[in-house]
Amino acid sequence: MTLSILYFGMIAEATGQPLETWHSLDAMTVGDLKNDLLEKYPVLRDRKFQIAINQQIADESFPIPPLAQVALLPPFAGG
Amino acid sequence: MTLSILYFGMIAEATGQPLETWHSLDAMTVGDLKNDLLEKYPVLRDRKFQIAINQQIADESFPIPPLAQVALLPPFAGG
Amino acid sequence: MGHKPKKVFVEGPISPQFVAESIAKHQSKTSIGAHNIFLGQIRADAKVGGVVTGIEYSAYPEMAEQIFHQIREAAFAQYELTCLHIYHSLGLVPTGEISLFVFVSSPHRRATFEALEFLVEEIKAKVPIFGKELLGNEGDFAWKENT
Amino acid sequence: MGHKPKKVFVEGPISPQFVAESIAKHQSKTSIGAHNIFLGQIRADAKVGGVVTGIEYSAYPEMAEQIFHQIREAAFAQYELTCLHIYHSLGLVPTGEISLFVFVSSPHRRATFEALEFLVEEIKAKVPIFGKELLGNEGDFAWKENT
Repeated sequence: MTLSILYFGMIAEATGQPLETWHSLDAMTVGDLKNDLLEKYPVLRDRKFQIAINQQIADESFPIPPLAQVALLPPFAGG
Repeated sequence: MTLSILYFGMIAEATGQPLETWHSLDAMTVGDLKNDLLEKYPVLRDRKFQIAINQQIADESFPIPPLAQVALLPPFAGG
Repeated sequence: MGHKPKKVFVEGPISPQFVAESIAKHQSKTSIGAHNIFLGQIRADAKVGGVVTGIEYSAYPEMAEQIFHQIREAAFAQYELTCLHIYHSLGLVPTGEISLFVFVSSPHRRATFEALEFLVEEIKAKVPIFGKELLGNEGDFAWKENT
Repeated sequence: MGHKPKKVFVEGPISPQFVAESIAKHQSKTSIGAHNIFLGQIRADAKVGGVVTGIEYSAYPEMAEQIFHQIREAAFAQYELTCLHIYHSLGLVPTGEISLFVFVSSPHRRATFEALEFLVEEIKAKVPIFGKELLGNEGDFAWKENT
């Protein structure tokens, strides 16, 4: 399946890009994707972030639907 | 002794004047003065008010000092 | 503490422009992280005698200024505030216009929430200000009473 | 409920003049008795790397707009509000300037105090907005994190 992944703030700084397209042969949970991302970007191990799937915060057991928009969100700083 | 008495808001409306000078031969407490005022202005019996002596709210037992500025204060409405 | 007593009373309504100018004056104070502003506006309540068209405010000014000063000192003592301003109208304030403007500033938001609520409640309960509500178009009126 | 989603984000700082215009627009709503306004202002905090000269805000806009809408609906459901407006900056907001403007109006003051505090806490906790604090004059920066 194909996902678009958005990176924000200090996470975009760590990955060096604001978005990428991600291909996977298998169905994945949020936890699976997180492991793959930490493998590709080891620097993310030191950063706090949450993952949103289609604009909703999701926990690690959440199965990612096809064509989902994934976002890695560092700590919020509004206000 | 001689006192100046200030009336405000609905109390001034009831007494028909914003201030008057009050003479008394005897020392008075706030309660004594209040009784004299209710006698002179019976309409005040139906009105809520507090009495301030020299800009401080005083209760009925408070002895009024000579030359005090007395004020009859209806309910507050600031804001 | 001993902050200088400040002028609170203004003649007639408080304009939005006056609020803007007060905010702008605080932009050079760069330790401030949060401002909190309360505005009291005159409602067109329907009463026996007619709809409120405005409130005519009066006060016992010597006592009011003292109480405002005490309330300010208490707020500075209890809360971490950088600035604190209070303005209240005297005279006629028509319906829809502003009669009370309380403005607190602090490095942090928590102090502003607590201080602003404290100030507004204290002002309404303790300051000798009186309000004549003008009703309808035929000269009726009623005396306002804070609850 | 179903209030129409409203535009929250503005480019750069929020001016005191904009606040004044928002207040003025509410003076024809004569059921309003109390306005309460929160303003977030950028502090010149001293950090490792230098003093904060400004914050560069970014956001995940599609998600942020949804969350702002949910927060607004929750506030209207919980509190007796006549009006509710939220504005937040994107892009650079220099020290001393305003980045957040929350404005609530109600017939009665109690609802405005409770609603304003609820809104500010919810916005800080739940909306995906990110802030890069610019430090000193040599290009250093740090990422802001709400607590």
